[in-house]
Order: sequence, then structure tokens, then C-alpha cells
Amino acid sequence: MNSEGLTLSIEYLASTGILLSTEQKAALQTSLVMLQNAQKFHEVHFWGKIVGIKESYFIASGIGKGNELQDRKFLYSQDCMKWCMLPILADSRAQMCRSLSGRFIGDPTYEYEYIDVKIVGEGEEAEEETNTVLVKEEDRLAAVIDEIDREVHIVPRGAYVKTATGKIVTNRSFEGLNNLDCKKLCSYFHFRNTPNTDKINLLAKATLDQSIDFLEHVEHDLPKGCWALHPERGGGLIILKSLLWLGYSFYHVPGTKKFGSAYFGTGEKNIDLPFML
Amino acid sequence: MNSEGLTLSIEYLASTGILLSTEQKAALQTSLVMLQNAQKFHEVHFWGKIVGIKESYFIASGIGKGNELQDRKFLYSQDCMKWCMLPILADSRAQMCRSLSGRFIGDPTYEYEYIDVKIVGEGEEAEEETNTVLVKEEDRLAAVIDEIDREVHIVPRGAYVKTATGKIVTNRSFEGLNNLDCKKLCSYFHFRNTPNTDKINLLAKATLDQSIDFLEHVEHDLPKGCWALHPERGGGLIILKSLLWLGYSFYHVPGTKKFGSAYFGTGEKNIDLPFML
Amino acid sequence: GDPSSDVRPASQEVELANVQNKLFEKPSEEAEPEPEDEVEMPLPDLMDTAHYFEQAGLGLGREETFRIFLALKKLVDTHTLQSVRFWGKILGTEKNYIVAEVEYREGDEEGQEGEEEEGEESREEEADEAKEGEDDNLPTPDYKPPPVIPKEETGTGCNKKTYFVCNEPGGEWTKLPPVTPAQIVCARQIKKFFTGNLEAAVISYPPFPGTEINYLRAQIARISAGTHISPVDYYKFEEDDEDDSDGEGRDSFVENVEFEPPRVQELIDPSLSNWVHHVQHILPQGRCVWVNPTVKTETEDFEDEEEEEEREEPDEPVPEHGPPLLNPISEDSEVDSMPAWSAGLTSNLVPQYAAAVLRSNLWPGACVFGLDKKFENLYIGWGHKYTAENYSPPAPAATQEEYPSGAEVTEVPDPTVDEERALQAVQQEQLDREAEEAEMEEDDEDDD
Amino acid sequence: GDPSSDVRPASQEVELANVQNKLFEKPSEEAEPEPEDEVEMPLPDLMDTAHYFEQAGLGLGREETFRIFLALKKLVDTHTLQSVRFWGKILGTEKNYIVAEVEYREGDEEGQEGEEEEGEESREEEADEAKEGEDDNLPTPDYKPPPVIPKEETGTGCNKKTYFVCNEPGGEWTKLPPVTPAQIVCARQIKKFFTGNLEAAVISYPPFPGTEINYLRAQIARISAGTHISPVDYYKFEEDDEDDSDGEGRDSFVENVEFEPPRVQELIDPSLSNWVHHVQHILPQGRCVWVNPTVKTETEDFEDEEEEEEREEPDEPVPEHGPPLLNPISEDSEVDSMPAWSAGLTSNLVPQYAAAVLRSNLWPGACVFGLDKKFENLYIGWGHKYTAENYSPPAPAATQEEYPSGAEVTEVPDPTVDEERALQAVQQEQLDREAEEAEMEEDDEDDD
Repeated sequence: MNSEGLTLSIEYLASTGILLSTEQKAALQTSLVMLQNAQKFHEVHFWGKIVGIKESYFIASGIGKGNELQDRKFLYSQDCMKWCMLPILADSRAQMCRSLSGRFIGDPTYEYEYIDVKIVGEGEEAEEETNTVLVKEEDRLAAVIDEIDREVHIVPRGAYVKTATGKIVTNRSFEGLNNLDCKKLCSYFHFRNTPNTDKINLLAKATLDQSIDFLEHVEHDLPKGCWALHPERGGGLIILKSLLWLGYSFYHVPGTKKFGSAYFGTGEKNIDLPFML
Repeated sequence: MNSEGLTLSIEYLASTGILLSTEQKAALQTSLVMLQNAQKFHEVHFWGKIVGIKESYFIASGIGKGNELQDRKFLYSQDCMKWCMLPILADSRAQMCRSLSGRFIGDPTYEYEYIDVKIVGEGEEAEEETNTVLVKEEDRLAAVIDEIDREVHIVPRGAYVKTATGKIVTNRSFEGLNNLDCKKLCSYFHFRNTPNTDKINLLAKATLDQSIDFLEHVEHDLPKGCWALHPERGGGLIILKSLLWLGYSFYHVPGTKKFGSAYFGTGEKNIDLPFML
Repeated sequence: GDPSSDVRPASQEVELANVQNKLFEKPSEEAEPEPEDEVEMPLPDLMDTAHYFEQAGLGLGREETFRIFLALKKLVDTHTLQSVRFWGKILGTEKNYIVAEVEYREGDEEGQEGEEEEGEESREEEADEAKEGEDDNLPTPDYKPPPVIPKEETGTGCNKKTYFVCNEPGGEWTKLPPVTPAQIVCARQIKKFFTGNLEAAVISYPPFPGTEINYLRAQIARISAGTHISPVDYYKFEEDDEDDSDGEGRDSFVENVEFEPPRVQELIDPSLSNWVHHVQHILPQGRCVWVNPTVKTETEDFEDEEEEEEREEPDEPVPEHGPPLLNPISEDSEVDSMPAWSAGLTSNLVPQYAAAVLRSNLWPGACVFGLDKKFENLYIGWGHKYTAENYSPPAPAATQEEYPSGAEVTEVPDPTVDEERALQAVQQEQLDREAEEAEMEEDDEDDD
Repeated sequence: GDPSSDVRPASQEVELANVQNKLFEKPSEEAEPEPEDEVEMPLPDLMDTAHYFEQAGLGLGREETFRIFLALKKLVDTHTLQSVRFWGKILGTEKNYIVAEVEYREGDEEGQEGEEEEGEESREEEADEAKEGEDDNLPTPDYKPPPVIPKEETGTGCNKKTYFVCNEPGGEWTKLPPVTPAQIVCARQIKKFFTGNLEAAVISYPPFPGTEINYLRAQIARISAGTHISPVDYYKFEEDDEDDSDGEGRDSFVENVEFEPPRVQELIDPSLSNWVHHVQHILPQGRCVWVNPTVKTETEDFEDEEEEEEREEPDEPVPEHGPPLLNPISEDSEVDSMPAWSAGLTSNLVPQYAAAVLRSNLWPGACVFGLDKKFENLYIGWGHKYTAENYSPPAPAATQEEYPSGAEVTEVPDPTVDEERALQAVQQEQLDREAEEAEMEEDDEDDD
């Protein structure tokens, strides 16, 4: 959600319980401008909030001048004023973080104990070797935000285009989804860098627009039914909620450029999802 | 101000004291949708509020399918729910209404006494003949709103274009004014149907874009200084206030499509303006 | 083409606007004179409490809150209520539920009784079927369904309050039926998303006794019992209950007129001893007040009674106990080694006017604010309890035994030839001996 | 080209953010222990009052209000204040003014006196120039400037409260100097937009004695006197003033601890007799308490005194009277045949929780809300009084007479020849008669 107008556009998500207090809004209005300037970001987006036991983390993402999809950095703040860059983790470390469970504490320096189990030896001689690794909450935060963003960050079809040079940019002529398309899951795309058109059958492929359909749509996300699509205000506002990451909500006003999303939750994946549908 | 998102975008004008209560916002959100549907308007805009002694009038404008500039109708409501069409007045009647002074009462059926002075006879035999005409407040309201709209309703340069067929439509590729232009009065145009390029000298004319500069800009409005331009939030938001019709405010977020205006006032023209600058 | 063809408002949007339009109807002037008796005003100042929650970054948008406010007003206007409260919002996959919590004025329970029997009837049908089976000469199953725990009377225990729900403010309010202990017990074992349709089936294992309307009601009862808290001393037990020395039996309280609001700093004290539960704990049985399931209630047939009592005497159940009413939340058990509640202030910058806010970690989405004499509970969430581990459905029950185990029905290995011969030999021997004895007896008889 | 070149944030925007950043600095933990003595809390709960004004569709946006709240907090932290209040916002052509109204703790008036003399000095200079003129042999002008009305002491009358202004919340607060009667008198005769620059000249006729900072202060005084109202009985006069039977002399009041808040319906009663002014009326003289301008204050030179008193005895001015403090607003005069105030409720749909709101028709932009024990005044506008007619500047004063009119300086028509001759004849006759008489006298002398 773009930082300009953030305090207004976040109200579109209020019906799902996503809300900022006046104090937070006022602080964000000031600090995100400073952040954008200090870090020389092209744009700053408000991403959401991870609710911890003691404190919460507010998350923003800064977009550089390059590809909107790739040139992104995540930052966190606990008072909506001071922002810290989240570390970029090595895959192995991220894997480690993702296997941590339970709630966030709200202290970036808190250390979790991760018990690393390695199998040493081969065949019948194999032995489990366990050693305990300490993982900072800041790292876990970075891993979880990356995971959420990859798994559920969505945009409406047509909001971004791939230029001839392969650069992904905002589509200036995007006029919003129409009344019919906005109620279909296939009109919403994952905003992530893993174009995978293999899943789509040949017939469907024929109707794709290469410059627009370079992202995966969410219709085939598993398990089936992991997105809840509500037309609110009788269809004047479309809300999509992820059931996989409870707390992720997306809005779009059909027929307009207005869309955005935010995650307000505990940072825990809903692994019980298959049982709950 | 477009009715969709009205309750949010009106907040841009809050610094000038233009505010709607939650009750009014919730009611407008519901009633403007119904109004648009019932009257088959292409778009509905919230125009403002005329504060009366007893009650206030909320004003909306409905845009038909035709020319955005011409096919407009004004409506008023006293409870934000029930809307009545404002009458379209003959010129003579409008003239009569405009000469009424003092505050609005807040009762559309209230009747003002207008003393019409006619000169009968010619030369030395001329006599003043006075007769009293009753004017309904509803008529006066229509006349004043028409006058305000004609005199101060402004839009940023480039927000509308004139097509080859002479139709005036929203400019879809309008990306907002840039940081420099937004601080110049000549970047704001009267949104009225009296293109008058005669005032502009030949040199200036050479740089005009026929499809964009079909409206008059406000820089030469008289008396000089009748517009107050504030860059708020350090330039992140431009506010223009009319000093001729105190209560008319316009906003524009530079670099975005976001602009709008509203009039919240007593419906009295500031005739003392020349003394006050 | 024509730009208006696909332009909003869609007909659906207009439909909703038409529905919500009714909310904005001005109170008719004739109905006005009532405000004189302002003492009894069941409608709460929802906008005021929403203001506090908003400071904590909780709640819904203001316009939605205002519509809910108007919808509650409509509820008050159409029912004779003692009190009404915005309980919260339960998110669903298709629609959401707006939940209102009401108490009727005494003696005004409007057809409350009509719906009651349904749940039990279906159970009795099952029992009937079982009885029909007896007519055939099939083996009689020894399975006796566990005794039905009677549900609590309206106005007591889990059914103390009545709940109304709607999907959109302005839509029709639907009254939820009272909850039965069986529903609560089963709701504890399952974890399902709400769909937003009250009639939807709850497909789960163990099978849920009822549809979504009952599941919703059961979760509301559980959430209320777990998260409705108030500052200590805000409520007190009624004077005439005082003699009942152990608090457990007491189930009613009144507002304490002498309530001295604790300071905000005290309200967020990590010990959390300044907040108490004001909704009764639900026992494992699914009721707030334990009943001995073996003692039949009067409504049941007397004939069966003697028989059953006899049979069950040996396993007289142990009464269940839970924390008493107005128990401090400091005694709430930990959640995954985390405190059950997280406390904080609504403002870091201007603590002078900040309110205390507590969020439940056991029922994410439940929260409460407290400032001076004001406090309010609110739930906005998916209606599920927090679990640290994966949900795993309970294992299926052990297969039921069809016959009482015994020699007649126990299969034994076929005897080998040797064994048969041995048996035959033994049998022959015996026969011979018997024959001999018979002869001897005959002889004796002859002797007599 | 490069898309980031003309992309916001502009440096100005960042600058502002940097300024406002300071507002969000968390109170340091060491400074915290103070909240123990919560009795003295000069900072008002601005967000709460804004909530009520918002319900009436009045006020500023929430984020701006919150920033103002933080700015007031800063003011409280850096000055020893008894009370502080958000007075309102005055819109200007280039910038706006955020106005805070404060009262210092007793004995803590921080350099209040330093700025006082400025206005009077410039006046004395003018007088000096006039005296220099006397050295030449030119005719002495008889013009005597009207006596300077002394301004009211800080803490009394128009200077009862002190005002701070800033252009943006977070910017430096500037203290406004005390207002002089001359400034108020002149402010009444002019109508100028504020520019937003305190140092800007006020170019007007009659010339305004000071710059925009003084004009702003004068308008604030006038608006406060005209529109600051409170529910009746909220304030009462102090007990020991009771003997002073006519309320007029009393200028201080205290909060009435026994205040029974009127019902909202009473507060919006069209008679408006339930609201009173709690700021003193400003007399035509430009002061709240009338002084006799002819009685010189002690600070002036004694030499002049006797002389002047003598000269002015004949036109002893009539003392001015205004409505007393805590006068009901029902006695406010009409504005262009309209009532001075428009009253209403904040909600039509849910009157149960609505607050009463009054808007001034005399000073458009001034408003007040009242609900239970809460009330607050607010002004958001251009700082001008409502006038039904066009503003027209006062006509220039009549041209001053340079010399006292008299025979020596009055031109008369030249005498005609006939007249001269007639005069000569008369004169000759007289001369002759005198000569005769002289002779006769000589004769008499000779007789003695």
C-alpha cells in the first residue's frame, strides 16, 4: 500500500479488522517520507504489522528505481518512527527460521533456539547429530515476511506490465477490473518472481496476453479454497482474504486504479487449513 | 469530488476545516449509490455544503453520459439521504436570486422578498416602478451554486481533454502536476464552459496545447490574489482556497491523479475582497 | 463503446444500499417522547467505545461501526431488551457475521422456548431406532449412548445471554438458538472456518450436532467465557448471595456502584490481577454448572429411570469444577508458554490520556480496553482458539464390541486329530464308567 | 528519462517531516515519574474533544489534530503553564495559524514584561516631533492626540490569557504580545486577510498600530470575547466577591464543583439561556474595564498633568458599560436580523448520545459543543466578523484646523471707497470730539 494516501487507503481494509490508530497514522505519515528520502527509495509501501506478545512490528517496503518486483527492501519499526532494514537471509538460514513456531515476542534481539538435526554417516551407521543454533527474532521476522510476501502478495490482473525489455512496471493505463472479472479468482495475480505458465493448459494459454499474464494467478492455489473473496458494499469493493496467512487482506475498487493489501497478523502460517475448509 | 472514495478523499481538505461527520459519511456512502442508480448518472460527485441558520444543505452533482462539463445536474439534501433536484433557472430569475443577500435559512420553501425596480417611461418622464417578487430559497440555492461553480470550480491542467469531436472527457493519462507546476496558479483551470483565449497574448498562445488548454486558467482572475495557494505537508499536498467564495477549497496531490474540491460555506460571496488583500 | 455499460453501481451494490437505507430512517417524531426516561437506555454508545478501540488500532472502520450502531438501534427498537452490546465480528469465507449480545427484559423472552427441543428430539429419534432393532432377533447391542447432558436454561450458564447475528449491518438479525453441552464439547474438538451461511452443514469429525448456526453459537459461548473480562471490583456479587461462602455457586453479580476505577498503570500491570472474568467458565461437560448426568431430569420418562439408575451406579462420575465467576485473569493458564493476555497502552507519546488495552493470546482477536469507569470487550477474528501445535482431529473411537465377550462366541482353534481322539478316548472312558456306574446303581436299586 | 528526478518527496516535504519528527519523540523514561501527581495536568485531552467536534462535522483532520496535540504537549513541557487549550486555527492567504491559549502558573510569566512598552514608545516619538516644531516661529497647532488608553495588565481583561501561535504543528511556538486598546479599536474598523507571516505590515486605513502579530492578537481577543461560552453554572463567581452586588465589576470565576450538567435538549433550546459568556465583553474603548482616559496613570510625567487636567475638565467622558461576565448568550444582539447562535445536535439518527453544538453567526467559524460535563470552544476560520453589508472603510477625518479661528486671521472683503470715506468721516469726527473734550478737561484742571 503506497505510503502516500496510506492513512486513507488502509480504511478500505477496515472491515477485516485492519486498522491503524491516529497516532500510528500521524507517525507513519511523517516517518515514511523521511525514510523514502533517507534511503532514496522510488516509492515506499506500507506492508503490514506482525503482532507480537510484547510489542508489534510495523513493516514497510521500499522500492528502488529498478524492477518493482525485484528491487524491494523490507524494513521494520516498533514505534512507527525509527525504521531498520531487515536482513537478507541465506536460504539455509531462512529455512531454519521458517521451521520455528509459536508467536513472535516483539523484541528483535530475542534469540530462539533452533535444534538442527543432521544425519551423520550412511546406511546403518547413520546417526542423528543435534546441535542448537540461536536465531534472532529479527532474522525470523525477515524470513516470515519474505514467505508471506511470496505466498500471498497479490495484485489485480493488468496492474503491472512487463515491458519489451523484461522490466516490470506499473501499468499506467490500468483502469481496474470490471464488474464480472473482479469476482473471479483468476483476475488476481501473485506478485512474485516465479512466472510459471507450465501449469496452464494450452487452450488457456492461447488467450493470455504476454505483457500482462507474466504472473501466476491465484485460482489454482492449493489447497482449493485458500482464498476468501468477498464483494463488500454490494460489490463496490472487493476484499480477498488469505486463509493460509490469516490476516492478509487485499482490496480493489472495481473500475478504478485503487488496490492494495496489508498483513496484520501473528506471523504464523495456518497449517491447519486443510482441516478447516 | 467523486462519490466513490468520497469519505476518504474529503480528508485531504480537512486542514481547511472541511469535514463530514461519521454519520454524514455513512449516510452519503449509501444514498449517493442509490442516487446514481435512480437517476442513471454516469458519476456522482459530492459538491459541498451550504451552511444555513437553521439547517444546512448538502450538495451533490450528477454527471450524465455526455460532456462532463455540460451534462451536470445539481441536487441537494438536508439529511444526506433524500436528494432533490435543484431547479434550472431562467437568467432573469437567477439574476434576481443573486442580488439577494444575507445568510441562507435552511428551509427550501422559505420565501425571500425581492424588490424589483423597473424604470418606466423615457427621458424626464422616467419613473421607478417597484414591485415585490417572492423568491424561494430553493431557487436562490440553485443560483448561488451555479454561480460558485462557475466562478471558482477548478481542476488541474491536463485532468481533462477535449477530444477531436469537441467532447470534454477525463484524461486517462493524466499523471498529476509535477513539483514545480503545482505551485503555479497557471496550472489550475476553471472548470467552466467559457473558453476565452483572447486574454492570452500571442507569445503564450504559441505554447498552448489545444486539447488541454481549452479552459481558462486562474492566474489572471481578478482581483489579483483572489486565490490562496498553500503547499501543505511540505508540498506533498497542494491546497487552493478561494478568497472570493470563502469556503471553497481544492486539493491536488502532485504526481498523482488525486484532486478534488468542495465548498463548505455560507453561500455568500466575499464582496469585501478588494479591501481585504 | 458506451462507457456506462460496465460502470458501477452494480445492481448488487444498489440492493445493499437499499437495505442499508432503512438504517438511516430518522426516528419518527411521534415515537420521540420516550427519551424522557433516559435511565433505561439499552443502546450502548458504540461510537464512543469504538473511539477507544481505534486508538489501540483495533476495531472496524468508522462508517461500518456507525452502521452497526444503527443496526443495534433497530434491534433495540424491535425487541424489548434489557441490554444490548456489540459482541464483535466473526470472519467467514463467504460472508462475515456481525454479532450482537442481548439480554431480554424479564418475562419477555419472545418465543424463546419454541426452538429448544430440536436438538434433543433428533437424539431421541436415534434412541427410538435402537429400540426398534430389539424387535428382530438380532443380537442386542450393549451400546448405550452417553446420557444426554441437559442444556442450560435460557438466562443461565452458557445461555445467559442471547445472540443475534447478521451478515451486513442493515440485514435481518437472526437469533441464535441456545447452545447445548454436546455442541460445546464437539466444537472443542473441531476447527472449521465459518462460511457465513447459518444453514451450512458442519462437515467434521467428530460429527457436529447441528449446522453452522449451532457451531457459531458454541464458539461465541466459548469465546465469551474465555475472554470477557472487566476491571476488578467493577462487578460484585449480590449482597444476599454473600452467605454462600465459596464463590463457585454464585452465577449473578451486579454493578458495583462504589467502583473505584484502577489507574491505567494498574490495569496494564503484568500481573494482570486487576482484571476478572465476568462470564462463567465452561466445564469440560459443556455446561457452566455441573450436572450429574446419571440423575435424570424431571422431564424424562419415569419408567426408564429406575432401571438406568441401577445399571449405572457403579461409575458415579466425579463432579467437575472450574474457576469461579469474577476470577482474576492472572490465574488463566499459559498459552504455549506465553501469557494468556498481552497488555499495553493505546498511546506511547501521550500516556496521560491513554487507555489500557489487553489482547487475548488464547483467542486471537479478542481484546478489551479499560479507562476510568469505561471498559468494553470486543472480538474480531475467525472464531478459533490459538493452538501451538497442528490441529489433528481426534482418533476414531475404538471399534465397538458387538457381543459381550464369552466362551460361546470366542473362536478357538480347531482341535487336531490327536486331540479329537484324546477327547473321544476320554469321552468313551467316561461313557464306559457311567455305564458301569449305571449298572452298579441298577444293582443297588435292585438291592433297595 | 529517469523517473525519480521529479518524484516526491520534495525537499520541502522532507524538511517538514524532519520538523514534525520531533513531535513523535517518546517521552524519555527519566522524565516519566511525574504522572503521579495527575491532579495538575495542563494538557487537555484534545483527541477527545476533537471526537465530539467531528461528530458535528467541525474541526480539522485527525492526523492534524493529533499533531497539534503533540505540539501542545511540547508547549506544556517547555513552559510552566497552569492550563493550555487549543484555541483554533486562523486561515491565512499564505500560511495558517494554529493558536494555543495558555495561562501561566502564578509568578511564572517569563519575560512577559519585556515587550510591553513598544507600542507606546512609538506614540511618544510622534509627540516629541510635535514639540520640536514649537521652536520655529510657525503657528502652534492646537491638535492634541487623544490620550493613550493604557492597556490592560497581563492576567486581566483582554490580556487575561496568553496566546502562542505556529504555522505548522511542530514548528516553533511564538508568543503573541499583549493587546492594546488602540489595536482593538483599530481592528474593529478594518477587515484584512491574514497572510500567515507575523511580521507582515497591516496596510489599512485607519493605520493599524502594529504588524500582523498585533492584528492577530486583537482579533483573537475579539473572537474570544464574542464566542467563548460555557453551560450556565459551569463557572461561578468566587464566594468572597458575592458582596459586590452588581456582577459587572467581577472579573474572576471558579469552576462550580456542584455543577449539574443541563440536559442536551436544554442546551439546544432556542432561547439559548443555558449558555453564558465566560470571557469579558470588550468595551468600545478597547478594554474590558473602563478607564477614564483623562486621569493619567502614574507612569506619565507629572509636569504635564496639571496643565492638561485643566484644559480637559469640560469634556469629562461618560464611563462605558458592557454586559457583565457570565451573561447569558440569549442577550447577544441579533446579527443581520438572525439569531447570534445556531444550535443543533450532532446526530439526527441517534439523539440518545448526541452532543449539543452551537455555531456563532457573528463570528463564522466559532463553535462550541456541550455534553454532560464536557464542553469546548473552537474557532476555525478567517478571523473576521460577519457583516451583512459591504465593508466600507471609515471616511477620512475632517481636515484639521491649522489656527484657532479669530478676527486676526479671518479674511474680510476690502472696504469700498465709500466705506473708507465714511470710516474716515467717522474717525475725523471722533478726533474732533476728542480734541474738544481735551480742551474742556484742560479747562477743568485749571479750575482745581
